[in-house]
Amino acid sequence: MKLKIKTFGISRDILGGREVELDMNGTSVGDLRKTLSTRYPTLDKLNSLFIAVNHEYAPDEKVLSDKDEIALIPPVSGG
Amino acid sequence: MKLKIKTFGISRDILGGREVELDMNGTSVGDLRKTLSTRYPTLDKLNSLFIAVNHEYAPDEKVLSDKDEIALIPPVSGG
Amino acid sequence: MIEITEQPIEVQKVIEAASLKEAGAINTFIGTVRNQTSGKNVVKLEYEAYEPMAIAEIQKIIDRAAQQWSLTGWAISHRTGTLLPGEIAVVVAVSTPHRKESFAACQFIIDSLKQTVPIWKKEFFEDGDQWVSAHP
Amino acid sequence: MIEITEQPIEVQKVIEAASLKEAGAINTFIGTVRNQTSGKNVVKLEYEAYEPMAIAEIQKIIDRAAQQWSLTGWAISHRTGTLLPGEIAVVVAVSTPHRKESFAACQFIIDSLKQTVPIWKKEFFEDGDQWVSAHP
Repeated sequence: MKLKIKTFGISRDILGGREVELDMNGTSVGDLRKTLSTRYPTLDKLNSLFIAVNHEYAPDEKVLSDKDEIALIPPVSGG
Repeated sequence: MKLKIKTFGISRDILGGREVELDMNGTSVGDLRKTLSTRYPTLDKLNSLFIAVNHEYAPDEKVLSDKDEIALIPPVSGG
Repeated sequence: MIEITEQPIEVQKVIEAASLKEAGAINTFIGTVRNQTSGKNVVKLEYEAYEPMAIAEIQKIIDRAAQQWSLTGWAISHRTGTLLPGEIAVVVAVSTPHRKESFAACQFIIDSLKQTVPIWKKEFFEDGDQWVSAHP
Repeated sequence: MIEITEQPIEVQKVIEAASLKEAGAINTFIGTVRNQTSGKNVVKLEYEAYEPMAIAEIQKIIDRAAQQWSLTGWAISHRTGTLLPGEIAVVVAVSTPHRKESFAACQFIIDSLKQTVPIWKKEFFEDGDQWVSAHP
């Protein structure tokens, strides 16, 4: 499945773009994690990495569609 | 000893004036308390009554002079 | 800054007086006149202060706070005279390097102020008035 | 009011947005850019937000706070873009009928905001830069 992924903070530096197209194996958020980890091993060094689907933190079981707005959420540091 | 006593809040209503002259028996804050209690028994109904001497809360043992600035401090309710 | 004033309090001025570049965190407490007290409509309040002693007592509270927390700045303004519902009676602003301290220090200051600083308020209702906390 | 803005935050406006006559107590937290972090001089910060999600997450925090405390009003403003030391990054203002609740609710909101809201800051020092909290 081909997905467009929004990136923020340090994940933008690692993926190299505000929105990155990714061809992934599988259909779930967990599958996306695996693809990302293989393609961008530096992501594993972060304190945490959440994946947001349609502006909500998504669990690994969540099934993705190519219409979803998907974003990488590295450790937040607002305030 | 003759003293001038500043009054605030409800103690002003009870003593009837911003500054009241009082002829007291004894010399200490504790003695002043007794004189006040005899002269103005309504003061005993307050939640608390402190006596300030020269802008400080004063203990009953403190000896007074007629040069001291003495004030009645009924329960405070600032803020 | 410690201020006891009959004029309306300017919150922005109090916050600025407490701010410092080294700060990072500023906590501000604003106490306003409520339009109700135990179900009765409040028409107005009257505050009076024993001013020199009130300032001395507030300074003691600040000194105690400064022993416990790293205050980089602080400012307290308390109004006296007649206040209507919605008006500001007191503003406490505290700046510290870190967030938690700013909350703890500000809360300590306002809690202590209410306990020891010689300021009194009288509440006026439609059917009478009373000195707050005077009686059991 | 929930606001994410590139413009300098006007504290007074945020406080007014949170105020209500029934309130009695307003607590405000202001987070500013410190001029030092672990002993290094901070030249500037850059904040970025995933805006629609940030607003949704702040709303969730407010909803949770409103379940625990009697919020009569609240307002949150977070700045994005380039900030210099001393500038305001975030303002949280909460009004409640009573004092203690205002402190508890405001602290809960800013603590939660720092944990869950998708906003990131990069610190720029004289000799480099880093995304805050990214790495162990």
